[in-house]
Amino acid sequence: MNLEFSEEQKFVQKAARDYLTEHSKLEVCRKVLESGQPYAAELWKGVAELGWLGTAIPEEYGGAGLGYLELVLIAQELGRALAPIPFSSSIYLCAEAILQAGSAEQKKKYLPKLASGELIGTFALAEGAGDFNPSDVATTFDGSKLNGVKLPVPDGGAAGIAVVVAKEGAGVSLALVSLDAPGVARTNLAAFDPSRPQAKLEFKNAAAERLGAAGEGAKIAAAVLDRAAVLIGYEQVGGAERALEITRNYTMSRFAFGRAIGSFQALKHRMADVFCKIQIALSNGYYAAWALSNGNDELPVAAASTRVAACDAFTLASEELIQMHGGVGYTWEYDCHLFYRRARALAAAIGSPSEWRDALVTRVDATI
Amino acid sequence: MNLEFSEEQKFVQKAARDYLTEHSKLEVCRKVLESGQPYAAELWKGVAELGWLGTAIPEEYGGAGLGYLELVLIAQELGRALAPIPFSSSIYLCAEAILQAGSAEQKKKYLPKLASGELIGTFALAEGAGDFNPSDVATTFDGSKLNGVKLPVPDGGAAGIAVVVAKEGAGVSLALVSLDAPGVARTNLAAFDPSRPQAKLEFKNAAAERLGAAGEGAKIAAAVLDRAAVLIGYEQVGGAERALEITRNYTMSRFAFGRAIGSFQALKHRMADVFCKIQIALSNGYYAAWALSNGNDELPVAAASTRVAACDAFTLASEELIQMHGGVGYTWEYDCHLFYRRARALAAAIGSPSEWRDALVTRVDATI
Amino acid sequence: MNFDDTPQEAEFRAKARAFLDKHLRKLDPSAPGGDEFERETKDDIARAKAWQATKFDAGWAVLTWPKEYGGQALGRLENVIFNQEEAKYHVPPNIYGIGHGMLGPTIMAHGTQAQKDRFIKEMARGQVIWCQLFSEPAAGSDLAGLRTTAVRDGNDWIINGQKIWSTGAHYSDWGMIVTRHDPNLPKHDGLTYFIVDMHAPGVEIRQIKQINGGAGFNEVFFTNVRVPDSQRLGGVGEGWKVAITTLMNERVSIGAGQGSGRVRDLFRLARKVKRGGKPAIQDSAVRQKLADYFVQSKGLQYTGYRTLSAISRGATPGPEGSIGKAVGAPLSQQMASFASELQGAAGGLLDPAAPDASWMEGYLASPGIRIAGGSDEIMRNIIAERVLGLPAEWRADKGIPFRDVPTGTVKAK
Amino acid sequence: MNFDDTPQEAEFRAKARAFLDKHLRKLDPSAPGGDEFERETKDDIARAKAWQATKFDAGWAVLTWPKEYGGQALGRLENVIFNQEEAKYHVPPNIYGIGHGMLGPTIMAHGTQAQKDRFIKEMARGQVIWCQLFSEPAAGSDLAGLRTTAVRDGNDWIINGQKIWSTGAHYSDWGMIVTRHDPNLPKHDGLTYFIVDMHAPGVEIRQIKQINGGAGFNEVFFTNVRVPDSQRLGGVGEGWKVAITTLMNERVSIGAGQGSGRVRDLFRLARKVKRGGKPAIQDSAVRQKLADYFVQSKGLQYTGYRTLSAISRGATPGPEGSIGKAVGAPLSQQMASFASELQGAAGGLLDPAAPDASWMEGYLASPGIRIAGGSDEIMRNIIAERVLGLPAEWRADKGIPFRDVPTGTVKAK
Repeated sequence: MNLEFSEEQKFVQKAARDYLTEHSKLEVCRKVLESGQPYAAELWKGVAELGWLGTAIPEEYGGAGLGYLELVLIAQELGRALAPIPFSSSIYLCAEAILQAGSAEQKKKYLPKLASGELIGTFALAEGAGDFNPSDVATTFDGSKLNGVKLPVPDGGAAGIAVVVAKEGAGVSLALVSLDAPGVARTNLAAFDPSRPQAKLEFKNAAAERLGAAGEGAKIAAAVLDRAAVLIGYEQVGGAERALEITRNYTMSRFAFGRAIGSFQALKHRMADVFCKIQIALSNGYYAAWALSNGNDELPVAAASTRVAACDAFTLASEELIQMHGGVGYTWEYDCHLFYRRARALAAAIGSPSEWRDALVTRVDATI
Repeated sequence: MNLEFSEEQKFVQKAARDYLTEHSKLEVCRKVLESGQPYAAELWKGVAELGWLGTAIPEEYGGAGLGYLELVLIAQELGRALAPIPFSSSIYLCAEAILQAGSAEQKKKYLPKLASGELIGTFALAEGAGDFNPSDVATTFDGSKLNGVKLPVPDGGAAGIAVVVAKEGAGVSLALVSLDAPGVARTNLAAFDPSRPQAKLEFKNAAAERLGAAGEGAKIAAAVLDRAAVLIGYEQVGGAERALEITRNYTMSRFAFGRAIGSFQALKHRMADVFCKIQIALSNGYYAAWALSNGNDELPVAAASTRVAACDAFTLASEELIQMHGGVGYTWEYDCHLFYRRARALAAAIGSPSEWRDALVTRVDATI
Repeated sequence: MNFDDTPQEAEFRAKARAFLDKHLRKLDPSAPGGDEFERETKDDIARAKAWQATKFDAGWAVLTWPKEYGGQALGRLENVIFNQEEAKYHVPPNIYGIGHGMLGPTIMAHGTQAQKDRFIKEMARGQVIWCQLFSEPAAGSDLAGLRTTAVRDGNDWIINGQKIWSTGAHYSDWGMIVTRHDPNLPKHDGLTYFIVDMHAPGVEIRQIKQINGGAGFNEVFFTNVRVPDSQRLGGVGEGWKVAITTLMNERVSIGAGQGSGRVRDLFRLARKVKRGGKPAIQDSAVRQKLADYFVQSKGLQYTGYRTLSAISRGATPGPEGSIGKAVGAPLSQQMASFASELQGAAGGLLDPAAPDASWMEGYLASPGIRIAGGSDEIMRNIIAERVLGLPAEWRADKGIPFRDVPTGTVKAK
Repeated sequence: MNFDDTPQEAEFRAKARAFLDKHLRKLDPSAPGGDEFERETKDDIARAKAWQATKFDAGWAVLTWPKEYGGQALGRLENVIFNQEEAKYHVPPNIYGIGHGMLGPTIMAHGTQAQKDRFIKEMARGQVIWCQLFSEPAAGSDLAGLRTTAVRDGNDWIINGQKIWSTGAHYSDWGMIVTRHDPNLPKHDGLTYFIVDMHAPGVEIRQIKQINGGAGFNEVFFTNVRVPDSQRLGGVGEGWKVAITTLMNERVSIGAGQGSGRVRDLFRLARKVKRGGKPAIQDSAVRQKLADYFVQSKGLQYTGYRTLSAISRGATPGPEGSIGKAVGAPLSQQMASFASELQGAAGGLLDPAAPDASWMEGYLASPGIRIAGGSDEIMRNIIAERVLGLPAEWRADKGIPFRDVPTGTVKAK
């Protein structure tokens, strides 16, 4: 047993931290949030040039061919920086779907462009409210044409292609569609976290190609979501760690009643609780990262565990971040709300924690 | 609107407090708990002589004919004293069932003896594990004979009669049975709170009379449980209030690091949380007590709300009682565990809080 | 013990309804409530003033105030009954909570006859608006740590400093301010309380943008603002005593304010959205949460009634009033968080495309509810120390000159 | 990054299994675990000593200790592998946790050569048992507040006072005790640490009955107990430094100890009992809880592995070890409470008639887990102060003679 990342992996993380510290300050996130831009174009360009997008994409498809242990550490840093770029939509979801289910031609056609960042992809799953239930999918695919409405779709405004979960006959399939094709209409939606935009996609006989076998859509989607759960989980842990650091530093420098408020035991114990929640998430994340990089069959349990723990940790950390700042934490001017918004956005992505808890029990129950 | 108890009602409570302070010290509860006696006989006799048992029983049936606003306040004091007597089984459950569903003869026959305390009654509902589900009842009643096993039955060892929930044909009925009759076997069970004993009752062709109409058993039982939920809720609030007082006093006198531990903010805030939970339970209890005394149709919602809040409050108060005492709180010698045991026992009685939450939603949903 | 109206109360309620029906449009009870923070436009203010004048002229304003000040000398109970009924109609935002709920009573308690005659009745009719100037960047939870100075100059005082979190200052005509007249005295002894003209030279007001986009709070800067001694409320050095009167009244209004309207909206949402292919309200896990929220909401509502009932029988409002905020504020965040999660991926939106975006707006507003008007932590301290009688925290600011109290490096809170 | 055994680890695990198979009977993995507190009978002690001798003679005892002291000079990782395997068999209660986990390492760190030679190897074979004598009625969480005195008398010391919460003292031969040799010094400076013969005249031991009926803890009274100076461990006044060594080792053993066996028992219970007419495990609300308990249990297990992995690579055990207890102890209470509720009315029993009474026994044991070996509060303080670096609480006992430290009226904690 060895639960340490390798020196090389730690170096990748350090390099990512250093780059983002300089090029993805919180002002960058705030700028996207306030300006209504779809994402921070320069940061996206820089990240692409550093080859991060292709971290886990094989070299034959234009990737760096490193692996998931490197990718989770980059995700942790992106989460820490609240990086306002479509990394998760394009890489954790779209590229993963193509890697999992794409034909050789599809991989050749799309992965190099996704790895270079010239093409942004996304994954269109939800159709309005409630949880994701294959039997509820209303969007249809007939093998060549897509019809229906998907919302919210992360980065749906900026993406060039989308992998769409659609009903095909009795089953569910994945369809790959160009969002610039005729028959595709996009509408931006007001997002809880405008630094990670959401859109509505409407398809009217939009030309699309099948991704993976017909009727396999639900199964492939589940596999893709498991992988994304681990990667997004690391983003959530990174965000929660940063939120706790800011909270800690603020409570050390803010005085009330002649004392640093960080010396009040009630706040100390609550910060300790946040720390514990983050460690629980991170430790589950270690296990999931290992399972992911090994293609090990414990991934479904580990991914769901990571998802549940990471949502809890980031939500609590962001709520306490504002609460322990007091009044200023509630102002637009302070950065607390950037974390509060991102925490909610990531908890709403790829299925609610409750759905994942339920799925986790099904998966664990099968092993006992 | 007037949410105050009357001066007369407050006097009843004061009298009960004074009597129990002298005659139901915690040693009395401990004695029953350690000795394996079924209950504190002298206290039972005293309480009966004071007429508490008949508080809400009409005078024509040997009661005091006061009412439920008086009875809830007595219940609060009994809970506060952890009184080790079969009050809830005999009065809140058995007498209430007879009052709700009994014929005039049955009322004449049983209520005076229950009111005088010479007869102890109970209510046999559960059949082992899990929640109460009429369709699951295995005990059968054919109009004259009972067959089956009930466990756990509160005060089943001490009771002279029991109201038994049993299957009759396709439906569920209530049967009234003498526990000294042939065909009835009792076995004492090891209880989490030995000051409130539990037993197993086995019926083999035991002679029994029907209580209420055939097939109405589930409906009557539900009505009885609603009423008991309010009364037991007041016992729980009384126990929680006492537990918080003991916690508060201990943390004021116990010093660590040169300070009273009650001056540490983490403990202060947690004690404040216990106080709030108790108030939430008490306020729901006010509403329920009013509905109960008015025979008002908001009782089902108010009773379920009180049950849920009171279980939460007493459970938390008893857990914090031990925790804030530290090591000594975990010793047999200190009284903390008496509260911890009673809290669990009352939460396990008459259906789990989860079942009541579920029932509450059904009831509220019907009003929206 | 009776939760229903007495005949007199029922009659009063009917009279109130009749008055309200004449002037207002009823709300649709099944429509979800909006977010908890007001966003007053100039037009809102005008409508609010007009409605207040209508109420005042018809004898439905400041019901609990003495007749001499334009009130009706009624009990708090009648006041709540009127508010309950008024809440069932479309009304302009209530911009009088602070003036009528806190500042008026403070002037009645501590003002000179001249001050009472000059200000209170005018305040009642609501054509001039009042605001509170207490908190400062370095004096939030620790209010008595305020630094704004008042220096005597002949018959006037010169005020310098910065106030923050002042609700409605940007549309207020008068303010009530606590200042420090002597930093050499211990913290609580060096404070003096004034009535200040918000239009006076040297008063500068900046709205604060909240994380939910609202801007009901303000920063107010005082630069050599001249206030006549006749506008001093209470004696020199009695500022803390007077401020406590204001804050006690704040607690009452908050305590009674807790309701449970949102929990019914939550049930409606759970009927509308699906989980596991069925309406979420049929999901056992959802039901457990709904029950807990219902029990807490109702418990708070009835706790408020208990306080009210006691007060209407002459009891003075005690620290128990803090329960409403201590429990209600976190509850509002938990319910909004849960309701957002119920909406699945759409819970990441602030868009009408979501089944009910008001919950996500509520989640964005709820951190403010947990902080404004006394944070969760302050409420718990009050309950622990004033209700349970637990020892106060050790403090580094006791019995020493204010200027020697340790301070941190951060400014605003 | 690899959660699996390396080939060497796998080989070691196989060797361990082979040894264990030879001597022990396997547990049924699907049988629920018992309650968490040992109840050692004389017979248990005898079996424990026999098993320890067997392990020692076969080279499977105190694996991490140096060979010279009877150990195998192996890493903590191998030690954990052996413990994992041993836990799959029917074994006598482990009565060596304190001696081998905490006291042995303390002697190795601070003992004279003579003390090491005299005591450590003997301790390793386990035919004599050791206990720890730290806590006192008025010194629990505040350990350094201890009052037991040691007064120099020629080449001896005379010890008087009372210790409490001493696990296994009633069957121990030797104890390690912290005493106060000078009350005029500040709290932490007046302490000295000794090895004491538990059979010496003047040592009186009383078992403490716990709320769950167990009696693993003791009160130990010292009346003019004479201890030779040669049994002093560390210098006069270095008692706190030596005690910290002991406690750091305690944290490591606790930190690594957290597992997740009980969560699987909980799944089994949820299959067995019904809710709403179906197996409870099909109930959505039950599933949400099961998931949370699984995630926390696994998270703690992997956190323990992370610490272990770091230690096995030469890192020194840090305060992060406190997470295991800070989260695990309350978790054990929550799981037991939930499992009791799952059993409905039978959840009020401690009787085999209940579907699984071990959970109610667990609920009765869990408060002790939250207190013994450092309460929840202490664990949170450690994380807040030593991991997050937050300021220590203000204390009334700093830098003044111990005899002047304020004390309360309550005795025991």
